[in-house]
Amino acid sequence: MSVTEPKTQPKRPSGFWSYANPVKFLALSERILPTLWWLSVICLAVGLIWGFFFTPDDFRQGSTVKIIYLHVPSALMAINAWFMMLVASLIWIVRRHHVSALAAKAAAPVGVVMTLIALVTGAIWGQPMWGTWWAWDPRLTSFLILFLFYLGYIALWEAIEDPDTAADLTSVLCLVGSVFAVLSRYAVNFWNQGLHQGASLSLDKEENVADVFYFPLLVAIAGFVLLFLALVLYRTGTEIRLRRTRALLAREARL
Amino acid sequence: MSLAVTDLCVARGGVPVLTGISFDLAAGQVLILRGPNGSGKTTLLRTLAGLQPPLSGQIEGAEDQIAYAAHSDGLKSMLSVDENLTFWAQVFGRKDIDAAIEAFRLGELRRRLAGTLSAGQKRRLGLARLLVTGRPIWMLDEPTVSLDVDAVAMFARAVRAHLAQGGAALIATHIDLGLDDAQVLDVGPFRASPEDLAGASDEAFL
Amino acid sequence: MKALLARDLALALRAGGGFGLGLAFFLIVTVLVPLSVGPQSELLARIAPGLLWLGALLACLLSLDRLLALDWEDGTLDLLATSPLPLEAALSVKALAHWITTGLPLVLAAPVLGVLLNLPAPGFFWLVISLLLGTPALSVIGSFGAALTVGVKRGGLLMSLLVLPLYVPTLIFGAEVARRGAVGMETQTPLLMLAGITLGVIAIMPFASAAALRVNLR
Amino acid sequence: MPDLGKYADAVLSSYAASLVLLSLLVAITLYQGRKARRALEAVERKGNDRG
Repeated sequence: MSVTEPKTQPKRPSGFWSYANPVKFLALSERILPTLWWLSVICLAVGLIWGFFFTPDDFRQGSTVKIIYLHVPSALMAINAWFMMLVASLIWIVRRHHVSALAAKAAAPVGVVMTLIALVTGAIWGQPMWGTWWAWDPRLTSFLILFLFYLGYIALWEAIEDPDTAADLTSVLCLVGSVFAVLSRYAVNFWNQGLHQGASLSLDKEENVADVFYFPLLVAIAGFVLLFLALVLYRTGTEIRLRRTRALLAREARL
Repeated sequence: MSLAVTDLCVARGGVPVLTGISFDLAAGQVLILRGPNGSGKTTLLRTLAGLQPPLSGQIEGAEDQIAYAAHSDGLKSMLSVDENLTFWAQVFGRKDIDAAIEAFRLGELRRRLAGTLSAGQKRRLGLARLLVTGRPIWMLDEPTVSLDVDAVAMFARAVRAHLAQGGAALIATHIDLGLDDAQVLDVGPFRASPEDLAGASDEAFL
Repeated sequence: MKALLARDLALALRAGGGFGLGLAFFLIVTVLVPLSVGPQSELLARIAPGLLWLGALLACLLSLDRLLALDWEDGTLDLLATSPLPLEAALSVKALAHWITTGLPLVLAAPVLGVLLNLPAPGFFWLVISLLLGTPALSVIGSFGAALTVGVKRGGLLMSLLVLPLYVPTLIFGAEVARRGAVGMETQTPLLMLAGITLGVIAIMPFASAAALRVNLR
Repeated sequence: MPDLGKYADAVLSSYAASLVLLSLLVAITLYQGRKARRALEAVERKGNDRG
């Protein structure tokens, strides 16, 4: 009665979704990670060195304009990392691919560091520009709130022992958090208007920066994107290994 | 009213504990679950009650039919016996609690706060809760813990009365309840082998 | 649903139910503020709307861990999940009970505490209105945090970490209404935003909370 | 070294802080990755020895 019938091998998904299999994912990431590391280092080095040494000063902001090569890419990645976590959480909820949930977990600390860099460089830039380390500028405030969201997300992952429960709960939090993060963004915009004028100098000048600043900035952004990808791939691999270790130990305990 | 379970596989913490469980439970029948601690009886009951999804297999006829009673009775110590029972009756869309009070001889305790009851009295109150739900299938996880001999007999009578009215019961217990026509399901042979991980969350990583 | 509401209210009012703790906390915080920032009445009048909002928010937060934890420990949530009452409804009712026992007293106490902080006369009306509109959202968002962390032992601190960022939009618009009202500015826009948030949250949040609770009950 | 003018402190400290944060992240990531790899290998080896 207790004999289980021999199961027919379930059809393996092919194409993109086949990389949702942890083993295949690990093999793939092993193959492309070295290239990715090198590319990101090269792009970062080129972009930052170009920006730091070979671009002129801005006529209003002076040499502080060089900070945009760090600030803009990290701010972009801070938001994109959360967006990537949102997509990964949705994939986990809908298709229940473990790699997806672990990728979201792996991306969170990277997002935190990106947010932190954006905040720190923003504050340092604001010091000479606004005469104060911290102004409750809507953008800076939004990033501070995003930072809090990241902390909560990571804390929830850490607090729950069962990996599937943790993946489910953090996914729900990520979804709800995304809605509230957008709401907060609007709320903060509204809130600061009422108090004082917006900053006379905006930190994000992508739209109207001159080409001299624009091209090294693009290279730096590419570097940050590649570094983010490399870090997330590598960290996802780490999470998969930890999870596999756990599964093996659990099986051993049952034998 | 009947419960049909086909080739059910249940998991605890992402690991299968019982597989290939099949049984039918018709009106008037009682099924006793036996098996050592940790064999998955509680997990099976929780799955049947709809608290957790099965890994595979079908459960038919469980929807809105089950009154579940676990180790903790969901009693509030700052509410009286009456209030506790009335609350659960209302949640299940019913009013009458007298029959339940009667069956578990709680009449003298009606005004007492549940927090002041002894462990056995609390347990009786928890079991009386089953009666007020009006649900046909009782699923009981070790219902006789902290009950004395008299109270166990009281409980057995309540089960028999429930069966006589066309109810059914699924009871995980170690002791003999003295129910004559009880079928027994030993979960031991259904324990999942450590290698069998079909559908478990660990499967993808092994 | 009525039964659950009545039970939660009765439990909150009886001994050990914790009713009034939030209120006491609100009072103490309000008393401590002048002690920490100084007694100048102009300064207090200026910061009073925001402080009262923050105090109410924290008082609300503090009482959240009772929202589900007690029912979790004694198995009530298991039994509720197997009852005909959908978890979404059960959680909405529990949030409502939380609001009646915590939020509503805060709203009623706020004008009294406003006197202590020298709140300008036109501000009282708007303070009460904004709290009346905003505190339900705090309770509902809080029930989501409670549902997420109900399975975590000593999850109170974690819950604060999760819930406080979610409180940001409500706090901003709510305090903005009170602040603008106190200085006689128009309050319509933030008031509408606050009402929108509260309504949206009441409509949608119970589904997220129930999803989280189901995961925890597994 | 370009002339950073009166903002030299701001620019240099931005770069220093960012690079420190990034290298910390990379270092921690690599450390955790190596540790996980070693742990997994140990468990896998044990499993292979037995069967």
